[in-house]
Amino acid sequence: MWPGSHSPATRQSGRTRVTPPIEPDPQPSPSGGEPRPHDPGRPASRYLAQGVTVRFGGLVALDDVSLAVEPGQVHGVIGPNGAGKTTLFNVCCGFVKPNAGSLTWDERELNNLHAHDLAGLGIARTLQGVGLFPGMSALENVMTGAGVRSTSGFVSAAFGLPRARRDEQALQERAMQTLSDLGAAHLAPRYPGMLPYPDQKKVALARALVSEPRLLLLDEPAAGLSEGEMDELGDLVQQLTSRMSVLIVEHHMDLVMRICDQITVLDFGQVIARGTPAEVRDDPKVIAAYLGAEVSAGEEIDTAVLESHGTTTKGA
Amino acid sequence: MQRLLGLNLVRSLLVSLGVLVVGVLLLESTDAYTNTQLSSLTYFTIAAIGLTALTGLNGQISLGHGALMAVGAYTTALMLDTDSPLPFPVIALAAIVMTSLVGFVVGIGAARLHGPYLAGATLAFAVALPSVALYFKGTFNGEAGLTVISPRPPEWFVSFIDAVSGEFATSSKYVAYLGLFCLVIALFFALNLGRSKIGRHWRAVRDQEVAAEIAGINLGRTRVQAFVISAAYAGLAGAVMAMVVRLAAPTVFTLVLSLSLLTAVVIGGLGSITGAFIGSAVLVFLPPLVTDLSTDAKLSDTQAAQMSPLIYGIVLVLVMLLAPGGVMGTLSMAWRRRRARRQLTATPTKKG
Amino acid sequence: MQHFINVLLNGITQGIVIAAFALALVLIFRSTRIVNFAQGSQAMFTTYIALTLMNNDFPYWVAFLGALAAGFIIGAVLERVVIRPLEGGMELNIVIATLGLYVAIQALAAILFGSDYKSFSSPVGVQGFQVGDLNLALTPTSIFVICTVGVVVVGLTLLFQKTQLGLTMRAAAFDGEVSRILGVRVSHLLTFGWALAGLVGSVAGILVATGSFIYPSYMESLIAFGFIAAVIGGLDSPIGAVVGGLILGIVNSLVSGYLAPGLVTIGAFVVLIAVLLLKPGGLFSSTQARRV
Amino acid sequence: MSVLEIKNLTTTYGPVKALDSVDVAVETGQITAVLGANGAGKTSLLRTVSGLVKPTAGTITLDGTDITGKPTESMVHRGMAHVPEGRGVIAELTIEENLRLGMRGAAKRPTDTPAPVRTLDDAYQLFPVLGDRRNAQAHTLSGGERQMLVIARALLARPTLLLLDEPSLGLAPRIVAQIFNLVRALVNDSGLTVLLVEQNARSALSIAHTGVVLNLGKVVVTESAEVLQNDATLRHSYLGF
Amino acid sequence: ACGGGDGDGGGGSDPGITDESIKIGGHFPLTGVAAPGYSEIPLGHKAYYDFVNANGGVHDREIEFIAKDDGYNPAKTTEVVNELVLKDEVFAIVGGLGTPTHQAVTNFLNSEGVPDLTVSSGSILWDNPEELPMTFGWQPDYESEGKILGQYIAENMPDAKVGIFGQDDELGEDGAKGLKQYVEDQIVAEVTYVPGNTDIGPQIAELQKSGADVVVGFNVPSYTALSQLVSLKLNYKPEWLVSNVGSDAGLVGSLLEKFSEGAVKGSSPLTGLYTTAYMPQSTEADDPWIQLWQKVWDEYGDGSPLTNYKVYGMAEAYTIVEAMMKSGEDMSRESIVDTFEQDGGDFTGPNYVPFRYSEDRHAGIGGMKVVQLQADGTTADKTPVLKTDVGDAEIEEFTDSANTPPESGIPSD
Ligand SMILES: Nc1ncnc2c1ncn2[C@@H]1O[C@H](COP(=O)(O)OP(=O)(O)OP(=O)(O)O)[C@@H](O)[C@H]1O
Ligand SMILES: Nc1ncnc2c1ncn2[C@@H]1O[C@H](COP(=O)(O)OP(=O)(O)OP(=O)(O)O)[C@@H](O)[C@H]1O
Ligand SMILES: [Mg+2]
Ligand SMILES: [Mg+2]
Repeated sequence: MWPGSHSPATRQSGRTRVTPPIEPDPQPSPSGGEPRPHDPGRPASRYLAQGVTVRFGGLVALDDVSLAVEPGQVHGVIGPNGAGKTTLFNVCCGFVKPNAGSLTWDERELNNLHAHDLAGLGIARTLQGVGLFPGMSALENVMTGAGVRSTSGFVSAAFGLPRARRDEQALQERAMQTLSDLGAAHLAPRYPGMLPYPDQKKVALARALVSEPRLLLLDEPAAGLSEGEMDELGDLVQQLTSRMSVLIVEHHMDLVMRICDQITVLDFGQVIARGTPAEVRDDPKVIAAYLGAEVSAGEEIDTAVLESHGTTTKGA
Repeated sequence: MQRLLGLNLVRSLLVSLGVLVVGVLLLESTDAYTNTQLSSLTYFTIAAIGLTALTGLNGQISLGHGALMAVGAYTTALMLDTDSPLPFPVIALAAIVMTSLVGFVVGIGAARLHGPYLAGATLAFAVALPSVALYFKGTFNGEAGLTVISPRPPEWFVSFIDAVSGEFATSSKYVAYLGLFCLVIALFFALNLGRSKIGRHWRAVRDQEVAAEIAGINLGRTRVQAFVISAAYAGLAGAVMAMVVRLAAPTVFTLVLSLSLLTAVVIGGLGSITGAFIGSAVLVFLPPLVTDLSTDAKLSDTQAAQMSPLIYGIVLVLVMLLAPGGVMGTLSMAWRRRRARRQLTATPTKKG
Repeated sequence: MQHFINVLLNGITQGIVIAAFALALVLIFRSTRIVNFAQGSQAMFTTYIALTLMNNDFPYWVAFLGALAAGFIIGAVLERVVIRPLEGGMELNIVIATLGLYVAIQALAAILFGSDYKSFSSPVGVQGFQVGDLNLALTPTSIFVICTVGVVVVGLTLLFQKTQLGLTMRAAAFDGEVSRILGVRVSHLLTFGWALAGLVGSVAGILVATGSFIYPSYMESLIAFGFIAAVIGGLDSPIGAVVGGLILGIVNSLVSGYLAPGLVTIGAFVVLIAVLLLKPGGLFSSTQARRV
Repeated sequence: MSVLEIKNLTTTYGPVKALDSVDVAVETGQITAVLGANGAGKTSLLRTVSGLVKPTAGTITLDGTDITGKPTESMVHRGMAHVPEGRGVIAELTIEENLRLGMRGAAKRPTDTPAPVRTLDDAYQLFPVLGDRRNAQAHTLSGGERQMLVIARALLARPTLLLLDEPSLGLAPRIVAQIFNLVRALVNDSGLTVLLVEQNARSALSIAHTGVVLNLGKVVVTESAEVLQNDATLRHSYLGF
Repeated sequence: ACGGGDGDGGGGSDPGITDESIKIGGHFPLTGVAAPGYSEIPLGHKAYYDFVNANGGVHDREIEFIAKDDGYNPAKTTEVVNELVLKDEVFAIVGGLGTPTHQAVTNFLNSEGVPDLTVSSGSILWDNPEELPMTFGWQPDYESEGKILGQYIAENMPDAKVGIFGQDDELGEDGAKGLKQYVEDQIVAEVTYVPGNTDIGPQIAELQKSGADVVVGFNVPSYTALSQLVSLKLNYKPEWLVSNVGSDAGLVGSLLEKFSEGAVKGSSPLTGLYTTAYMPQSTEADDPWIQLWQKVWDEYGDGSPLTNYKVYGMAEAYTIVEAMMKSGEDMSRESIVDTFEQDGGDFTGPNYVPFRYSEDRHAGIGGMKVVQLQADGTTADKTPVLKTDVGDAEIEEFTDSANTPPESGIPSD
């Protein structure tokens, strides 16, 4: 009566109406970043957000924002606090309905996107916190991430039929594999509450990856990580690009500059710059609005610069 | 063998059969009165298992399960009220279907609600539903309710009981056995579901709904699903209850019944099926026990009757204070702690 | 016309009593985020205390104040002895504990005060007003009840919105740890919250009893209606409780007066569901929290 | 002289020893940075100092008074303000109410303590976005905006000892710089003492006077910030840069 | 008395009866919403059995009486009756209280062959010898009462506009059914209340709107008090006729005493209210039956004042004892049922009109009189004792003189 899961096909014919491909607006296409050489094993899907506008009451959180994540690329979104980065993420994964704008994935427009459609579409996301299920072991946490892929339904689950059992076994093996890929196999039987923070992050990442997404959305993945751990994360993300595209929001510039192919800079809900890390880093608008003078070892902080910029208020 | 045991099907079958055997032994080794208490225990436990799935696994509170039981009970009473009633399994199935339908409607509303709002909505449901019976007097016979003529035990049953214990099978005994069978079947499905992907998704929604949603779980649908399953259990429990109580009347399905179910589930240990058994047993056996003790202590009948809720209330508070995880939660905690201690003491000896 | 007015007036007086009780539930909810099922029993118990005082020839007002004091103390004691040790655990555990208290206190009252009916007189009379030919379903007692609840609501609203104490109470309820970091004496405030709820509950208990009669389970029907009213109002706001109570009282009265008394609880259910479908957090809830 | 003296402090969560005989002395008017890997016990140290967690052993002395095991609520009045890890705003209250709660702490403090952030207006000047949204509920703020709110709220208490747990978390680089500058300015101008926990060791050391490195709950290094910054061996083995 | 057909039904063979004792039990709401009032009925039973035991018992057997609490919840009734029958092994169930509650156990009791005597409810369900051969009613049925009240109105208030205020169950329904046989065309409004919902303002307002100047209440006592209070609130002053169940003058009067503003001092707030009586009420201190009950209660009660509920319990107990006495020394479950069927019509209790017990009727008291409450708290007879039955049975005057209690206070065999 209640199919517990759906194949990706049923899912798409469900709530998410998939309209025929539209010609993407050429405007937001990347200006620089050399596309990686295309080979058959590489991801081929492109994620497009066009003209996205979000208002909360009188506050314009996003104002006509467009962005394109090219296949196999790491696309960074940066900008001052409150610029609208998380909101953009939330639009991309269906938590916030934009007041205007469209999303395109796999050359199809996503209308009325719901968060629970994501997994079926091959899109995964991590949360700004960690968001693990505290009442489940790490392994179960990861298995849940891939649940939608298994096809056995309610009846076979209720009767405990071998078919459900087989599905579960396959799922478990995949989850285990994903954990070991991240070097976290030993965490499988443990509960999230007992894990140190970086390990929790690993489990959360494994949960996102186990469904083999073709687009991964990472919201501040490096928050709370030490520099060494951040380096590891960077390496990992770069490895992932052989299988998927990545959209990342992050405030750690070292990391962003190292791993991103393309960067979009938001301020006050508007795109103020986009381009390769090198282009963005030197853009005076970006420096003024966001980077300021970074505090670095042994360097005297230029307070004057900061004070002269002030912190501008935001139109409400 | 290992592989076989690993199969959910086999494991649940073994557990269910175990319960069946223990149940038969209990029914045949105890007196007639305990038999009737055990039949109360069966319907209470069936409903508690359903509620523990909903509240324990899916995190939705329901104060309305008593009313859902009413749906099952009235369906049963209406279907038995003919000259040649259908066989019980058919009636039970009908009760389950009816209750699931009601549960579906309530569940759709409930899926949007959280915590106390959900509690409030289900509580309103619990107080409202009996009024339907009052309003549609023609069908449900108002306040007086529908009497249920317990089905006569069939021949084969009489000879079976005769073979087992050499006694004559009364209709009370027959009802107790029906209850036991329903319980075993209910248990079987609950065990399977709890360990399956379905159960995992329910827990995911309970623990972290945003993360569950991102993982592709449709929150609303999962919540409604849990509610419907849980309602189905309540419906089956209601069917058995109708036969045990021999009546389906509004006064049977008061808010107190719903609250008792929740209480059973929590003091047994939320989310644990064993806990549902234990909690139900406490609720079925404790009150008469207290009354008896009070009467033995030379209290008047009225005083003894008042002692029962007094002690019951105090016990609830004490269990929550002293064993916040319920009986099962506290036991497993103690066990885990013991294991941890043993590991701690074991480590130095290894080194030494 | 007279009929409609009277059904309406009746709804308002009933509603205001429901509101008074809902207020107590809201107070607890604000301080502990749970619904206190024992509230009705507590109120019943303090009303018996008031009755005992009155039977010992104390005037109504002294008995009233006595009950308030008793409600305050009982609330504080319950918080300290039963609720405090459970805090930090599962919410359901506290709920079950309050269910236990609800049953136990009611049994205790039956043992101490007997389970028969006792009348509880009104200080101001129970005869309805007459305006010309119109007999109004309004008595000095109803007016007294309405005014008392009005005073309580205004007092609570001022307390929460305008005073430092109210701000710290809200802070303590929402986030105990952060509040402690900010120097808020959370544990005292939670006790105070329960005590205050106990007091307001006592007011409700006495108002229900005044000009009527009591027995150990006389608050029973109010528990469900009070809870429903509180949920309609959003559980969080004193004004919401009053609006919820009034809506429920009036709807109940209209259903009873124009449809069938048997449909009252169904009417309450329908109103609640309608409100929750429109606003899942009740009428006076703040906007839904940002999830990510 | 040290304002805060931590001696032999041990804190456990069940079987986990989060702090193991920790000794730290925080000198008046200085910034002491506590560094270390994830799970090293940094947060536990701050939480134990402010009384949120009861230590199993050891003493904490503030201005010569033993405050071990004293309730958290009393810390504000002793001049301590704590910026907890992870954006501890009271989400249901408005921004202004959050700030007003912060000001309560200052009410019982001597008025002559120098403090640049004394009024709500001062706070709004420091972080204008807060002023714009003063009557909005705090849960509508973005992650970084919440962090600003928490910092402003702590400053409004006019503390003499400020416990900062990863203040840079989720903040844009420019705001990080602004906050670090502000902290240093406060220390220099008004004699504030700061116990700073940071993942971003490099930035932390750039403004700190002393660095304390924790590892698995134990203090492994206590050195002046300069030494730590310049000693490559120390940096590599403990700080990973 | 005649024994069972087999003649060998010795006292020892049935459960609950030995040479020294007879164990009986009943279910009553001792806790919960229905407890006020009703919880006193078993006290009356108990006091009377204690009195009988102290005076030699029934054929030298002591009566042991167990009252179990069912909280007026049929599910609990089933439980406690199971306990009484299967665990305590009582000889008979006596005075089981409430229609929905007792209905849950009649089938069980009859299939187990347990005598189910003097059910405390005026429903006609208990009069069903075909299907429920062990079950016997006791008090007059509500329909007969409705008829008698109806006839009184038709005869004495022919121009009155009549309103009905009824409980939303068989009390209100059967009562209204009887009433309508006589005053169908006079009725201008019929309202009901749901027990538990104390807000009856809209219903009384409805009666007022209809212009009813006579209101007949088929309700329980608390709702008599409530309806009086609400009428006061609405300045609504019809003549009230209240069924016997709801007219407990002592109880309702004491509840209303404090609210009767401006009433003549010392007068009952219910003055002028009509009701019915099928046996002497606790306020009739001069009645020999009440004197007996008072004596028993003083000796074996708990010191609280005598109320009609206790009187009710003692009167039921008197019937039980009388049946036991008449069943003889070798009483069995079968023989006591026989006694009810054969001799029940001649039982000598306080009821003005005899029971309708016979082989094909298990109905209780067959009539009553209409009375009016006086200012001094006593009642004045408005009709002679009337005898009637359900359906289209005539209402006849019953002229036999009332029973007087035996000297010993214990019925003879
Ligand atoms: N539900 C809401 N109601 C009102 N305002 C909101 C809501 N959600 C977000 N905002 C506002 O919209 C703006 C954008 O928020 P968003 O969370 O997207 O910022 P961000 O770029 O992720 O910032 P940060 O780097 O601090 O996380 C902020 O000013 C925030 O306060
Ligand atoms: N409430 C708790 N219950 C059990 N263990 C805890 C708890 N809080 C912390 N721990 C454990 O104590 C140890 C120290 O944790 P702590 O949070 O103090 O580290 P930290 O240095 O602040 O780490 P991070 O850099 O991740 O913030 C860790 O192993 C952690 O898992
Ligand atoms: Mg963000
Ligand atoms: Mg930390």
